Amino acid sequence: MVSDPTTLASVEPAAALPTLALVFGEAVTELPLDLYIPPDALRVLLDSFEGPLDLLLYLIRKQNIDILDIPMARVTAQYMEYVNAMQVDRLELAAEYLLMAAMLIEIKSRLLLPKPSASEDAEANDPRAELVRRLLEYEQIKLAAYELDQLPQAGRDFQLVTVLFEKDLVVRLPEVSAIDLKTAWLNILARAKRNQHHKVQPDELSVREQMTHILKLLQDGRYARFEDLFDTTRGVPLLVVTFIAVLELVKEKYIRVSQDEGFAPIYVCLASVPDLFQGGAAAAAEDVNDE
Amino acid sequence: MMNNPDQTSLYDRAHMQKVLETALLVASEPLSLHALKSLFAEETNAVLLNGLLEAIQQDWAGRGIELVKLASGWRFRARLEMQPYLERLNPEKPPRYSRAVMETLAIVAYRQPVTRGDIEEIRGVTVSSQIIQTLKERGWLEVVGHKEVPGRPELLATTRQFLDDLGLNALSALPPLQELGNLIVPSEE
Amino acid sequence: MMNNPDQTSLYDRAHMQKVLETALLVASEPLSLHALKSLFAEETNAVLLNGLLEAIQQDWAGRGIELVKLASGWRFRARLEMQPYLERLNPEKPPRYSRAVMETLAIVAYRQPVTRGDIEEIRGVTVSSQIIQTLKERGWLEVVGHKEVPGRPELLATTRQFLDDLGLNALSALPPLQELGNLIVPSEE
Repeated sequence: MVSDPTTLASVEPAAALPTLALVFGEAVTELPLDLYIPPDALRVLLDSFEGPLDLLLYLIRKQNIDILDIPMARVTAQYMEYVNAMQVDRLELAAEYLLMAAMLIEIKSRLLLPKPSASEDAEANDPRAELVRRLLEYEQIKLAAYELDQLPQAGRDFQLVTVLFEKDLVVRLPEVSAIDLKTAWLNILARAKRNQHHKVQPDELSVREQMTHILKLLQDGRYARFEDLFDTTRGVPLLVVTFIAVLELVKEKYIRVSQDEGFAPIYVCLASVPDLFQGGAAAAAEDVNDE
Repeated sequence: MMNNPDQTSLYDRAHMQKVLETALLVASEPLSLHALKSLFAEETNAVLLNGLLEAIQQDWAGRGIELVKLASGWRFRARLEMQPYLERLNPEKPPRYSRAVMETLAIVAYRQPVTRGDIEEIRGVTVSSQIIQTLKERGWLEVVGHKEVPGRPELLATTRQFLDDLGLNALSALPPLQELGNLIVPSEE
Repeated sequence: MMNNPDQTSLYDRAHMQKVLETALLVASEPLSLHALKSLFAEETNAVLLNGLLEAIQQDWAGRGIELVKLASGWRFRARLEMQPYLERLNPEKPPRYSRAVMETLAIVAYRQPVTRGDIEEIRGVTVSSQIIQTLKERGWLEVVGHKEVPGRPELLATTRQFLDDLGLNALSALPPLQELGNLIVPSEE
C-alpha cells in the first residue's frame, strides 16, 4: 500500500514543487542539505519556518519519507534536534514547537505498544493518523497560499484605470420647486403667527404680478403709453387687474402717470425718471414727485 | 530605405502609442514629457512623443474622455458633456438653499415688487446682502426699479428665468397662498 | 421596419456604448450592471447592456487596457504585459505579503467563515493580530459574524474587494485546492 504509485500520485505536485522555496522570496535556498545546522544558519532557517507543522513537513519532504508511513523515531529525533537548537535563542517561539515535540513522542510511544486488534484495523488505529491529517491539511493550505500569491494582484501586478472626472467644473446649484416656496411661505406665516403684531397677509397674486410686469416694461427710464400697459387679448379680468396694479404702483410711489392736457396721451414712467412734462402731469403723479 | 521621416518603424510607433495611452489612462496625476520618456528603456525624443500624443488625442476625438495638455503634463479626463451621465452614478445630495434664502425668494415671488425693507419686515429679521446677491446671481431676482422714498431702495422682482427654472409658465402658477393662509391662521391660541 | 433585432437604433447604441465606456474608465470601483443601468434616464435591459459591454471589450482587444468582469462588476485595468512599462513610472512596488499572511489569507479564502482559532489549528501556530489587521486594512478580510461559543470569536471571511483585486469574479474561480484529502488516513473516532 505504501509504495502504491497511484496513491502517491496526487502528492507528486507537492513533492515536485520546490518546497523549500515556498517561502515567498525568503532566502531558503541556502538551507543545509543534511541535518547538521551551523549555528549561524539556524536563525535564518527558523525564520523561514511557519511553525512546527511546517518544520515537520520540511523534514519529511526533504528526506522523501512517505507521509503515510512516517518513521516516528527518526523524525522525532530530527525534530528534537531543531527544537533544542531553537530553544537557545527563540524562547518565545518554543512553546508551540515543544507541544509538537510532546505529541511526536506520544505517538512514538503509542506505536511501541502492542497492537490490540487485528491487522485490518491497524490503519484506523494508527496513532499517527491525526498528525498525518494535520500535516496534509497544512500542506494543502501552504500550496494554496503559494498559488494565491501567484495570482496577479491589483497594484502589484496590474494597474487599475481611473480617469479623472472633474465633478467641480460645473457647479451644482440647489434645485427649488414651487412647493419649496410654499413651504418657505408657510414658515414665515407660522413665525408671524407667533409674533402677532406682524400681519402677514398674502396679496392677490395677479395684481402683484402685473405690478412687476409694468415695472419691467418701464425699465431703462422708458416712457410708456398708458394704453400699452394693457394686454387686450387676455380678457377683461386682466385689464382690471392691470389697472389696479397701476394704481397700486402710483400709490406706492413706484411710477408716475402724466398727461399733458385733457385727452392727450397718458404716459407712464418710473417715479425716478425726471419729469419731462412741466406742469400738466396727472395729479397723482405730481404728488409723489419728490424733486 | 523607407521614406519614414524618423527612424522609428511603424510597428514601434504603434507599440509606443499603446504604452503611452495605457500609462495615461492608469496615471492618477498628469504625466510630464519627462515621465512619459521614462516609460521606454530606449532614448526617445520629444518630437516623437509629441507626435504620438497628438495621435492619441485624435484617436479619442468624439469619445467620452479626452487627452489634454495641462501645465504639469498630459492627462485623460472625462469630457464635460459626459457629466450628466456620470453624476447619475454617484448621485450626490443636491445642495439646498438655507431657510433665509428660501423665505426671501418666497417673499419676492409672492409679494413682488418688494424692497429689502419689505422682506425684512415680513421675515422679522435683517436680510443680508449676500442672500439677495445669491439669488441675483442665480438669475432669479432682478431689480425692476427703485422705490421713491429716502434711500431709493431697489425694487426686487422675480425673473422669467425663475419661472422657467421652476417649470412654471406664470407667477399665477405658484401654489395659491389663500388656502395656505387659511390653514395656518385659524389656529388661534 | 429595420431588421435590427432590438428597438435600440444604431445611433443610440453607439451613444450608449460611449457613455458606458466613459463611466467605466472614470469609475474608481467596479461598476455593477445595476450601476451601469443608472447611467441612463431611460429603462435599459441587461441583454442590451451586456451586448454593449462585450462590444467595448472587443474594441479594446490588442490595446493596453482591458475590460474585465469581476465579483462586484465591470472595470478597466491595464493588461499584465503593460506592468513592466508602468513600473518605470512608479518604481516603488507594493511589497509581497509574507508567507504567514498568505497562509492566513488562504485559510480564510478556502475555509470561510473561520475563526482565528481555526486558522491557528491549521497552521499550528498562533496567528498574530497584526496579520489579521493587515488583511482587514487591505480590505480583503471582514468579520461576518461571531461564533456562538465562549468568547464569541469573530468569524472571518474574504471580501468582494479581495476577489476584485485578484481579478476573480467569484470564490469558485480561486485556484483549486490540491486533492490531498484523498491521502488522509480514514480516522474513525
